[in-house]
Amino acid sequence: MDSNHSATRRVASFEIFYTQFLSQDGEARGDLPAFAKDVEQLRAMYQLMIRTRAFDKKAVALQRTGQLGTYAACLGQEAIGVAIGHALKADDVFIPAYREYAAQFARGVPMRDILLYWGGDERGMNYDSGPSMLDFPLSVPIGTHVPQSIGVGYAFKLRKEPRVVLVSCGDGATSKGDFYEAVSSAKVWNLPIVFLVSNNGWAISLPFNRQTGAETVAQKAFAGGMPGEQVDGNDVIATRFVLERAIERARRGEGPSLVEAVTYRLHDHTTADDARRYRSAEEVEAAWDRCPVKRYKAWLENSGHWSAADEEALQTEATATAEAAAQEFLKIEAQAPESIFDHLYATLPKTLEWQRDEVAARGPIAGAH
Amino acid sequence: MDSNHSATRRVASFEIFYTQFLSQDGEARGDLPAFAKDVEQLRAMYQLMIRTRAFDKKAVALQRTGQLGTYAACLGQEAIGVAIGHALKADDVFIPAYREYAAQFARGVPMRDILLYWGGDERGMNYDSGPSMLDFPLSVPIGTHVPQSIGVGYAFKLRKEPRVVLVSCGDGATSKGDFYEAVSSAKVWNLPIVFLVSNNGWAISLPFNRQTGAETVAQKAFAGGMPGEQVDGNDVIATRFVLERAIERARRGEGPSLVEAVTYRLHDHTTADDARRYRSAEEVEAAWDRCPVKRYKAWLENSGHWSAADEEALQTEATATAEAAAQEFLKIEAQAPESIFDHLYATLPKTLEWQRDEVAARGPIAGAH
Amino acid sequence: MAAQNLALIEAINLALKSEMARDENVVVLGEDIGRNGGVFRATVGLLDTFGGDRVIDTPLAETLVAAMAIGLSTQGLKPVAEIQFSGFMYPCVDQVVNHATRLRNRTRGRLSCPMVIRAPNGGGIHAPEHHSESLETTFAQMAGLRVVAPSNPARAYGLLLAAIRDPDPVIFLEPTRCYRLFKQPVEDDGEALPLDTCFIDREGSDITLVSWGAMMHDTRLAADALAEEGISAEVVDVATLKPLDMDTILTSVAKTGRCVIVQESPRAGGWASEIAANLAEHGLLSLFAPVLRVSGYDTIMPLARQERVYIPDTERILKEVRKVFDAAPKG
Amino acid sequence: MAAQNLALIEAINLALKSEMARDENVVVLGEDIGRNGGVFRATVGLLDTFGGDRVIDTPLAETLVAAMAIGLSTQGLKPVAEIQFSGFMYPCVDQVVNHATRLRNRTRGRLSCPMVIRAPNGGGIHAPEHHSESLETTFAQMAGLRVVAPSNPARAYGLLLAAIRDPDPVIFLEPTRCYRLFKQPVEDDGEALPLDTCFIDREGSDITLVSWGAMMHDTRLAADALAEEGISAEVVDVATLKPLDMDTILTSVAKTGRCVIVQESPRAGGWASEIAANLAEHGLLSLFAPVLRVSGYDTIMPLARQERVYIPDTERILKEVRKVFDAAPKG
Ligand SMILES: Cc1ncc(C[n+]2csc(CCOP(=O)(O)OP(=O)(O)O)c2C)c(N)n1
Ligand SMILES: Cc1ncc(C[n+]2csc(CCOP(=O)(O)OP(=O)(O)O)c2C)c(N)n1
Ligand SMILES: [Mg+2]
Ligand SMILES: [Mg+2]
Repeated sequence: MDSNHSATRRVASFEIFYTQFLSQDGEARGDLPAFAKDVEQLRAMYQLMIRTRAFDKKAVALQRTGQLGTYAACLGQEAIGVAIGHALKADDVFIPAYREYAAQFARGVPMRDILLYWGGDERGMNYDSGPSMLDFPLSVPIGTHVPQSIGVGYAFKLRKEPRVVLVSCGDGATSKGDFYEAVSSAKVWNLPIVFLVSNNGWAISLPFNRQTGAETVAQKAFAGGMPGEQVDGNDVIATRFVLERAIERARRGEGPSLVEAVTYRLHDHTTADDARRYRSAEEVEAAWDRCPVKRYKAWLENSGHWSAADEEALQTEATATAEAAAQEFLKIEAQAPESIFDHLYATLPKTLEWQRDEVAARGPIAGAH
Repeated sequence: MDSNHSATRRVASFEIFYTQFLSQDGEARGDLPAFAKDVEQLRAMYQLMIRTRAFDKKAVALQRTGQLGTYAACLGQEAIGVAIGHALKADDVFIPAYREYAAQFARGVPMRDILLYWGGDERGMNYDSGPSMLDFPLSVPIGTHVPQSIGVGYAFKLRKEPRVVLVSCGDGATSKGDFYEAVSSAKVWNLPIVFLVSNNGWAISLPFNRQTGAETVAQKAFAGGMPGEQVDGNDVIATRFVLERAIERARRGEGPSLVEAVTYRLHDHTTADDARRYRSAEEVEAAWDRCPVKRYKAWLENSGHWSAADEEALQTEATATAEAAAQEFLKIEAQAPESIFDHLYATLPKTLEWQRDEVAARGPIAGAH
Repeated sequence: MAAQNLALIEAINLALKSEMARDENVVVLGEDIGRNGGVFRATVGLLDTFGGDRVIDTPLAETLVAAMAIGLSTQGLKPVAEIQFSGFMYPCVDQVVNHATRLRNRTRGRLSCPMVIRAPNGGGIHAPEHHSESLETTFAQMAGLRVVAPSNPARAYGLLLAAIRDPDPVIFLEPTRCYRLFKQPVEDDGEALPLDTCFIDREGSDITLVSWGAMMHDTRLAADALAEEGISAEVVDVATLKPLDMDTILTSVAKTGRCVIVQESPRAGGWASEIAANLAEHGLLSLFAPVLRVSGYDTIMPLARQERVYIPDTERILKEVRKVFDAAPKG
Repeated sequence: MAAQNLALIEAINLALKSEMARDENVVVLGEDIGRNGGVFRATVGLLDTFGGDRVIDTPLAETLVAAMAIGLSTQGLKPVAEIQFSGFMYPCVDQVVNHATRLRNRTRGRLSCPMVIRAPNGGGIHAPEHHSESLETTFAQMAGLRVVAPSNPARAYGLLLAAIRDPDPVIFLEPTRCYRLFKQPVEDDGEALPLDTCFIDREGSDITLVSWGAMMHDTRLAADALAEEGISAEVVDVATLKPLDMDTILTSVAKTGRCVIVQESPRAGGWASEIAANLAEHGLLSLFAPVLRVSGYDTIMPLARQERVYIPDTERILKEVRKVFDAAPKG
């Protein structure tokens, strides 16, 4: 841009900020947010992180032994889920992508449901307890759920309810038109929405620098005139702080914003993927140094909030919890074959009854379970 | 954004510039671009502007008298079309929206073809002379043509041809996902594309400030990490200057960019619309003061490049040219009814021959022409 | 309340007004539906009566319109979205099929999408390119959805009320060229029509003519012409295309032994084929003659000058009816 | 060149390699098709052989993929786009129907879109949600398009070559669960198969079984089972779904007098209905019995545990065949 030309003047400018409290080695920088004074909360956040990691490990093991379908691990991204889970209020609505299991657990989704879902059973989306009853099931068609947040946020605004919707997606999703149709319009109605993008550097095999020409995801917020910011998504303190700030701003009626949580996917994309085809061992190894668990644990320990005994007890409990969920999942009875008609419409149209009857008459099918 | 927090640092910043050479009253500001030294070009630009306005008037008149279908006038936006027409090279490709008739005329589209198109005849898209033979027909489904530019630009790059694609759309189109999928990705391949958005303040009845939360269209470029800038789209000198700069930058391999040409739609949206329903007479009247013709004419006259005699001759010629095009349009023979099968496939599949035969056997249909 | 004589577009407007007054959860959304009252004026007056919170002008983004309706519907609102022309509904397809139709099923009934997407459908008004397409089959294929295509003002009113009150997503396709073609007494009685039953538009004994939407008009004219020749045509209006009530059609064909189906959309893969396939399965033994379809051609919808070449008319309907009687003469 | 024994996915890969070597204008594009070689490995090795300019990893944006293919095709290139699963093709629909299928018609032949969009189609591999849909009818409805659904490696090879060389847009739907189900000798002879003729997969005289794509496999098994009972089934593979070659099917039905059509997609509005409708129109007099359709149910495709409840199998095919013989016994 030939900006010095006398016929040219600057009409707008924009900035992107990045927030990090805990360094890679678990050193704190700056004044920590208020919630960091509450040791019980700090410990709860860590516990959720570890339970999630244990769950993740168990789910992968189930898949590897043929007891679960394709599974998308959240290894390395647990801090984001924990931050969401702690930042949202009970009557907010969460519209998740598929790697925020920690947030779903925090909101009441039983671990069993996540296994059921990836095990190929619709009942894994019938979250029936706690705040998650209000939440959307995860969306496999990437990014398509993002504009649905506009309708949810609009409903809150219309009813003057002080509620917020948080919708999350990955960096890959930010290439989809659906994402932008939401971003472009959210501020038109000044809706109480937080767009959270977990930028883990990869969309299956596509690195972020081939995904878009943009340097950051955060700047995509400007397409809608919203604030956009980056946070270290492997720093659970920073992520919770930034998300809470965005959520409470939205709740106060100050409108939508976009948060880019910079993280890294330590696992293959899913259990059906082999990431060694497209990224180097060195890259992954280096990313382990930025692992959210390691850093948070170091800081908790250094701050005197966590002990080796705590750790041992938690690890044992987390493994047992994941194991129990797995057993619950493995023991669940199959749905009746004709259940495929149960929730097609509120009431099955009579023209479809013969189809249900045919299925019911046939009984169990080999290969269905 | 709590940008002063010690845990927070700035990681990126962006600016939008606005360019205007000719003030509303036709006063020049700053050093004019080099092309402004070529009086013949300056006069040609004015001539094209006036011919386009005369055409537009004739087209509206044809519609009002039942001789043309719905027509989208370009009144008030002629400078943009003129600038495009003069900025593109013959072997560049233009993918137009529907109000840049001036550009289409400059590239060789006969006025008759535009009338045929709005008259409901496919032959109005068979541009068969000059650079326009390479161009796309206009796209009625708003914004859907924009990502097609990615394929065209990619082909140029693949073949190492020094060609550029210019794709234009309106402010309304910038709400469509299609627009963003192109903007987000163009720089991934550093493609030779210029995205031109004619922001005329309205998308039918929706004003720009209800179209998006963004303050400018230009900033939407940042979603793709591209440069974005604003220009006074009613200043033909500035618009051509800015477009040429963007086009030549793209041609040199320096990648895509987005230009927002700020203008105003002086006419109803189309002849099927009544803009009085949704905007005030005062607003429209004020916009007439910014009319691109008035301003350019004043400057040309003050600069001694244009006389009253020139004006009179041009007006007469322009009216006659539009009239001649109208006559040509009105006299054109109907396509044969079975021509609806002529270009369905390269060769009509034999399973469809009976349908064509049925139509051919039936002969002319009442109401078809 | 006395019946008013209304055009179809006015009946749509009346149904919207009536239901918005009755149920404060009903909201309308779409492009240019507020101050402008909709490009066809279906939403005229709603903004003034119900305010900008419930009458939502959206940005120019059809995926967003569908997605927003989904979001609204999950929160207990009843969104009625307008798409300006059915040819611009394609960007809604992904949202409808991958989300709206299946949210109830996915969550085993926990969440659902009671929403309506309305659009004018079909050609015949000399509109610009892409403004004259017929989209019913695109949607009628989708499980978990209802598709409705009314053919006259009274049915438009009653079916739109039913669509809004239905607990599942409904695609509501209005016959563009019938918007102002004729008027009919419509009573604003708040009575919904059933969403799963064909209408017997006219009783007859010699042949069953089946159609829906705008083509019903030409089908009625064809029945008139046949009546003059002494042929008694039963006319079935399949206004509720999906789920499809074949019982009514089969009962009619069992009586008449002959059937011609009339649709405006291209022939291949149209809803006429679905009906004919059901007849080939369940009605074969009652059929005296082949089931014939009158349809648009398998071409791109021509621009305005040739649209009448494409759209079936009474002459084409009668031609196919004659073929049926040639194959199986009356009496 | 000697024939190699190949699985269907390998035949696809071979056709791509072969045609990219033969014609430098062929480019492939899609998500994860480059270094990763495609989620099903259809494009393995192409990046190394043909380089990153011609093997284009795209951002995660299906509308863009379709639109980019359109743009490339207008410039004399021959794009072959991959969509990872057919359930993610919906965002391509608008670009395909509103642009690709009609650019030739709109410009009276001046511009055209010789392009292919490939995707795996159908269920049966226990894949996650939205990975098992059947999309053929969504596209087969569209005028100006070709839709191809091969059922074995040799046809996949020959039809993909034909699709790439065709001057018009082609949707190429590959049977996901047959990708590695069986192998077959495939010769890399560069010979394309015709795009407008059904294959007589097996000759027979008592009944015509019609299918395409993955369901061909079960249909062949059903024919085997019938042969053991002394029933001779003619099996027709409608691999080129659109435009539809009814002649071959009608000729077969004229011979056998009985027909069952097998499809995986939901029943209502599926391509089986189109075929049955044509039989009801042109084949009525040769039919001894109703035309029956075996299909997926009119439900959302169930998640993996129940997918076998939904997908037709040999047992369901045989059940309908028996109904046909009950209605019109052999002999
Ligand atoms: C619309 C759509 N296209 C393609 C896919 C296949 N797919 C599943 S995940 C994925 C990558 C997603 O990347 P990102 O959004 O960054 O999320 P991440 O997996 O990294 O968490 C792709 C291409 C899909 N599920 N949906
Ligand atoms: C996809 C789509 N949706 C809706 C329409 C109807 N429509 C035609 S023009 C228009 C407004 C376009 O506004 P803008 O892009 O600003 O262009 P302008 O008319 O102002 O030049 C609308 C909504 C359409 N043609 N295509
Ligand atoms: Mg990612
Ligand atoms: Mg505009």
